[in-house]
Amino acid sequence: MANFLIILFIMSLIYVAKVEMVKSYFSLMAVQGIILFGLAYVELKENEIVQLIFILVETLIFKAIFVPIFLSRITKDKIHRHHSGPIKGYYSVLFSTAIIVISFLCGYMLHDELGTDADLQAKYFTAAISSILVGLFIAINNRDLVTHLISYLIIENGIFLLSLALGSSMPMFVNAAILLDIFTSVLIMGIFFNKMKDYFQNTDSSQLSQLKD
Amino acid sequence: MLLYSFFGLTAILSLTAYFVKSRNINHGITLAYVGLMGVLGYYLTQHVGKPLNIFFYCDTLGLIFYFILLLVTLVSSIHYIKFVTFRDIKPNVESLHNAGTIFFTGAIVGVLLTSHFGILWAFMEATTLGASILIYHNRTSESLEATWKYLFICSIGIALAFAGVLFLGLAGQQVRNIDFSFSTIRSVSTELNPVWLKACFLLIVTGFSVKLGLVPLFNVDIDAKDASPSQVGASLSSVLMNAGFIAIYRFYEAFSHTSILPWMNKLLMITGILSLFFSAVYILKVKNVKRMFAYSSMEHAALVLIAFSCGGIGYFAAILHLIMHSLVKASLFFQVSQMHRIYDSKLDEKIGSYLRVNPLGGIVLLLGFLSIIAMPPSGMLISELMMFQSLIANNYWWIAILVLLMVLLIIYGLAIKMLGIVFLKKSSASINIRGVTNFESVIQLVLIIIVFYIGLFRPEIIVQSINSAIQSLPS
Amino acid sequence: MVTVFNLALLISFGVFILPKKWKYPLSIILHLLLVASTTSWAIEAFTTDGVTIPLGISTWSGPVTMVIDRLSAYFILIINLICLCGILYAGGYLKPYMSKKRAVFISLHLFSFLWLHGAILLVTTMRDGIAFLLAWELMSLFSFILVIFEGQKESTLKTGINYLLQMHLGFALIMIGFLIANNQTGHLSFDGVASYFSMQKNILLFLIFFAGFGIKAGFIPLHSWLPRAHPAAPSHVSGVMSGVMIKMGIYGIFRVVSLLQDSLMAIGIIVLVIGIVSGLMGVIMAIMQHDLKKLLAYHSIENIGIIGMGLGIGILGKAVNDEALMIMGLAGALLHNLNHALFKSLLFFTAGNVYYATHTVNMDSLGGLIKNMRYTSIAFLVGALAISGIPPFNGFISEFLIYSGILHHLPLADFSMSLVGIGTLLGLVLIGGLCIYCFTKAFGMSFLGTRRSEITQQVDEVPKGMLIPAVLLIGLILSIGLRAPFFGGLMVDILEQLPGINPSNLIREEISHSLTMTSNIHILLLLITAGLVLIRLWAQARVKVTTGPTWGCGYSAGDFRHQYTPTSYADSLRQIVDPLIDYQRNYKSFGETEIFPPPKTFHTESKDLIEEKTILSWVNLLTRYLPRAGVAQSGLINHYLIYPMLFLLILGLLTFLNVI
Amino acid sequence: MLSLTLIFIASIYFPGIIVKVKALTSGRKGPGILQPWYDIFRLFKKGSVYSTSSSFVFQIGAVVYFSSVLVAALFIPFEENDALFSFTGDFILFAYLLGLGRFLIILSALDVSSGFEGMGANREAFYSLLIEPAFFIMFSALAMFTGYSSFHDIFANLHYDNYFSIMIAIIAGYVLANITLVETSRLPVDDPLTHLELTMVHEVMVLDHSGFDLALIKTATNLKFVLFSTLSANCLIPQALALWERVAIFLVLQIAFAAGIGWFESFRARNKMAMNAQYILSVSAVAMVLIFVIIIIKNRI
Repeated sequence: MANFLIILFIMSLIYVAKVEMVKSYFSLMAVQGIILFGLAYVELKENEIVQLIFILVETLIFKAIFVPIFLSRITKDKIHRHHSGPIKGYYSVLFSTAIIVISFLCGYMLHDELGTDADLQAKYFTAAISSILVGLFIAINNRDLVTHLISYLIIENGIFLLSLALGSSMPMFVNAAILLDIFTSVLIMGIFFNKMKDYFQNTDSSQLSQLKD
Repeated sequence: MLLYSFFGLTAILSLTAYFVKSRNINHGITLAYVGLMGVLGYYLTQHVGKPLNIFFYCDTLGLIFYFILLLVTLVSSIHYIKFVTFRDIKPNVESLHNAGTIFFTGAIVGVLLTSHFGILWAFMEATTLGASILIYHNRTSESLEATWKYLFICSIGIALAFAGVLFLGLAGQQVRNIDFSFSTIRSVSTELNPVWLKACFLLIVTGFSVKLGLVPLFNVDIDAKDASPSQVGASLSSVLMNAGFIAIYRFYEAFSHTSILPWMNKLLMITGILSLFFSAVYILKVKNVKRMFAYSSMEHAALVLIAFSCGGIGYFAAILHLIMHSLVKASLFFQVSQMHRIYDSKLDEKIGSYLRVNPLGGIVLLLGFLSIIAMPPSGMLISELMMFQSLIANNYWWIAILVLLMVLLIIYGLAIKMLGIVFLKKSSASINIRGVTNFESVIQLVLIIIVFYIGLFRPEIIVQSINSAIQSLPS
Repeated sequence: MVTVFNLALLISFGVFILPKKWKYPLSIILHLLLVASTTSWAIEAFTTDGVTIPLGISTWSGPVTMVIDRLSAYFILIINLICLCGILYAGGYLKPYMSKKRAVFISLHLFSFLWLHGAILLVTTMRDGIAFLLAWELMSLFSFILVIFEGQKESTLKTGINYLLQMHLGFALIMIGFLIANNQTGHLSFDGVASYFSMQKNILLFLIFFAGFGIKAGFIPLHSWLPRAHPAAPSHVSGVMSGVMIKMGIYGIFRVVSLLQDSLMAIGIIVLVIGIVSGLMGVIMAIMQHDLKKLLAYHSIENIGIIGMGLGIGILGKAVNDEALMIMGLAGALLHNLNHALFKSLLFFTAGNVYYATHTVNMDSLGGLIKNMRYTSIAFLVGALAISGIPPFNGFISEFLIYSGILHHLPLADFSMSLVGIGTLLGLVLIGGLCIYCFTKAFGMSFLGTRRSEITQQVDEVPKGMLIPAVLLIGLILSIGLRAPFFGGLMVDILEQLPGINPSNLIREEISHSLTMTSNIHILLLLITAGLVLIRLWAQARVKVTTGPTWGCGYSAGDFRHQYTPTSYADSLRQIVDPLIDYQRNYKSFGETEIFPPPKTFHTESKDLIEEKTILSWVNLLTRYLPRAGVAQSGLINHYLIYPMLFLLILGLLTFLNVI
Repeated sequence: MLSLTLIFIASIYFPGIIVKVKALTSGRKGPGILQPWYDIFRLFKKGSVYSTSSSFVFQIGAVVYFSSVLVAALFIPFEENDALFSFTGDFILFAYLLGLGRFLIILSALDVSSGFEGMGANREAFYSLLIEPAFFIMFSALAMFTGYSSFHDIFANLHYDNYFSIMIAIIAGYVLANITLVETSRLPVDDPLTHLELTMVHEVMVLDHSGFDLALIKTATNLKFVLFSTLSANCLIPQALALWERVAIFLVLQIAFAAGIGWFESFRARNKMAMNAQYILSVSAVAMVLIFVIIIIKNRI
């Protein structure tokens, strides 16, 4: 089950690389949220109920439902197609594939550093790293603010996967704080994003370059 | 318990400050908050070295930085009062700014006092949010851009840092199921798997570099200090820098008794030298005074890391340097806001013969210049001397020469611009004399004179507290 | 006395508060306080063998104590004398600025002048590393502020910054030297250096110190700040800087040399060669200048070179343990410090008078001042004769000591040493001849003949107050010339106290004998001259003495344009030293079809080839190409994410491959 | 005192002989031996004209020039301890005293603001700068050779025992003779009889001097001439002989020297100005040869 979901997640990453329409990003985010929920569910089946509810909130409510809707709300008018960066079309797909291969290599190399149930952890690990790197790659490759937000969320997903993989034993309210942080940062980014739209009619970040030396 | 109530009060006060639109009450709240910090400070002095509760404790380093925070916050809020009287600021902007100040300060207090890596991370994120509010103060396109960049890059950096924390968790989990408090990690650090510790530290340095304003994430930090009002720039380059340093320091200290110590030192050294190089390049290049000061903060952070990575007396030098840099750089940024009032420009070719226009301010700028280029009587001379001492003690000859060269270039760049501002007669300068207020300059002068005092007379209290702060590090 | 010293430095802050007209008197009083306290200590140190005075404050290296041995005391006396003359002179020189400049500039200037005095005093008396370094850097700092007194001019400010940077470099070198010693011995002080020398090879550490102190002293090729800073500074500052401040470099080198243990031969040769080169290049460059103060600045380099030669042969004397060579060399070097301080400050003050009266120091437009400024020109003439090492003045005495040291050694020298000796001798002779060449030019062109440009304003003698220091200095210059044995003995007493030097009575006899003869001859010379003057008066009283126009060799319409100019005077030398200087002529030659040519201009300048080759080329390279590396701050946010990614990947890879 | 008297005696007939010889070689009868001194005495009695642009420096220039040469004369020894002053390195003071005179004469030339005299002053300074090394090298070489470094001791200990030292004597004599020619500005460096100011060195400097001052200068020049010739004579006269023999040889040598100069000058043209620097430097080079000869003799190599 977990393996299947991980494969799915990685496929979604490849798909992210070739997205043309901003809308499809949002659906993709929702999909990833659901996948993450599935993974979390598989991981924490036998844990206590509070943890479960928390995960539920974090993944389904927040990642899968709130964020996509929020984003589609703030970008509803006239932003359909994002400005793709210097690396276009299938090249970017090739890149993200390469990144995924690299992260597989990483997972393989670090396999024996991992302790108990290394095999499963290695898979999570691979997915997480590839997600973070792909997120960074997208952010670097695109000049569009929405895409930047998306890439941030992808990186956050990767980190969530990492936390699953490493089964980190953070205290409850630290998790809460983390969730809150992500939440607020997305919120504030959204707000600024709106202001940005008012200021510079479209959302090409190359306009945000008056501060430089 | 008092600590929790402090954080609670922070939240309440910042909310009230946000909703109250009356100017006087607003500033009153800020000052009241500073008073509250004073109370907490007294409480902390009683509990040095003791855990305050499960997630917080107060060590000497935290205390030192706490009092610097107190001082800088006090001064900057006073300056903000002056600031709003000179600019016509909308009440809602002002109240948001005060709320942000309180929130930001509270977050930094959390960073300084926590004893838990997770919470450290959480408060770091909080500082980002608070800072972004402060940066957005001017509501110009510049500030908007700076805020966006700062927020975005910081969030990614913070995310990477969190990945680092998770690696630490992985390492801990392999030993036995442990919590993330400094003491626990330090006690078991020798058993932890060095690979994960390295991964953790690498990601932490990368993520928090944005707070210290170092390579690889320095860019947005510079922009933020440029586009925000000067007193915000002051706190960003003094207290936030300290916070970033203490964050890295916590991890370093926890791992410092393991086999990866040399590796960590090398990593910090590389980071420091890269940052020094870029700061030198840009100080030679920039035209904008605030950006120049931002780059000089970057330079000093780099020097701190270089000294710190040498170990031994370098630890002492690093912390001493941070203390003094916070005071000097804060006062310089405050002075910049006055210059901006007088000349209505941040470009150095439009600012000239400042000593003639505003003698006291000119003196402040001159002394500040002497301080940041580590000329006596500035104490930075002492800390840089110690830095070179530690470099030579480790036989890092080439690094010493490189650092010397870079520092000379930086001094050249700073001198050309700052002394030009102080003395040169610039034709393109348009002067509005009513911006001159000696009151502010006197405050800044006091800050600089503290640094001179430290440099000349070696105050015992500071020496002892630094020594006790670094005693847990390997000698 | 300690309280007096501290109080003087403390009250100095009052300069900022006082109203404008009280600032100068206050600073004079404070200078006097400093002079009184330190002079008393110095004299005590001469009578006893050394005093230590705790100042009652403590810095990062513990309590600050002044340790005054005879060497320090000697320098203290020089410092006090020159600084006092400087501040006395400043009173007149600053008068025009008092009204022009804002109060803060005046007070900053006076404050810095006082603290420069104090800092130099501290430099000579601190033995502990950190205190010494602090004092050293304070000295550089305040001299820098004094240099940029005219800081509103861009050229002046640039010069000042250049100066500041070079001083900082020197400071860094000295600091590293101390730290190396500290690293080995655990003492960050001159004692630490001494014990390092007894443990390790000396030459490396010595060279580091020599470079550090040499920048301050202005040895070629570390000299490039000097000919820029001195002309830029006001004259009393140039006088003090060139008179005492650059001597601090010599002082430091003396200290370090006195601690040396091994590889003396190599060190001696190095110092000697650098000294000879500095002396020759200094005076050659001086001859090429048009700017009077720049000419004097280059002469400072030349005199530092002479001191270096004395020092070098002194070290060599220690190496081949020939006492005469060692003592006479070192004594000559020491005495030349005093001499140079005297006549160089005298010359700078008189040059300042010229600037005060004519508002220019460009020799091409000067001339004939001797008629308007009689006393100034007499003072300058004395200074010129003294600096050219011409009897009966003081410059000759110190050079004579160095000469006679070499002459004592030559008969028993081996091959290499005899070559070294002859080389040094040759160097000194050439320097002497070039000095005569240079100062006949300097004096003749700026004071004799007639004015070389249309007289714009009436030139008058400066106020009497500005001549007082000159009188004082001339008195001392003559007294050294006529009382040489006393001063020679004094030098030997000073050297006696340094470790590893104990002069025998034989050498004392020798020195005092030859110096006594010299002084007697000087007196005789003066007497004969006076007698001849009387005879001449008597003779001319009995015949007809008239005045007429200068014999123009048949051409009667000559005017000031027909005079020799500084450039043409220097030209015959320029032709043989051409490869050593970067000489440039800027003019437009006559076109073939120009029947009625318009007025043309002709301008020559000689740049400092050594400076250009050693320093400027590198600095320009760095400052021009480094900013081009600034591509990181592109302003595009997606670039900003490349750096962390690269950072993570590269460092992760390096870690994985165990490179770091 | 003997040396002084000899110097004065020599200086009386020295210039006359040169003039006489030149006249005879050019087929003229020529003036009497003492004619130059008659001129000088006449000048002493004459009044003088001063340039309007001159100052007190011009007035004292000649006096200092003369007195410096006079004092320098007191250093010259002839026999056992008869030099008034003799101490280690006295030849340095000797040279620097002449330097003092030169300094002042140059200044007084510059004082009259005449282009010609400025040119002369410049040349004087330049040539003396170039010739001084020769003098110093030569005497320090002799110091190396004899082991003493004062005129008197040097000459007292010049023993020409082997042929090498004869070589020394020859070279030293040659160098000193050349130094004399340059210092007193005779041919081939300077032609005192030329009538074109542009080619003069020493004469053009004193164009504006007249009466007493001019007389002083001429006297000083003659004196200087004899000083140097005495030095070269001291190099050549063996110390072993009896006093009267040496005095005789001295006088003969002086006459021969003067005659030689006259002869030389009447058959040799002046150098091109550009050639002078090279010519003078070559003298110093020859002096350097002396050093190496001595290093070889003393086998220090």
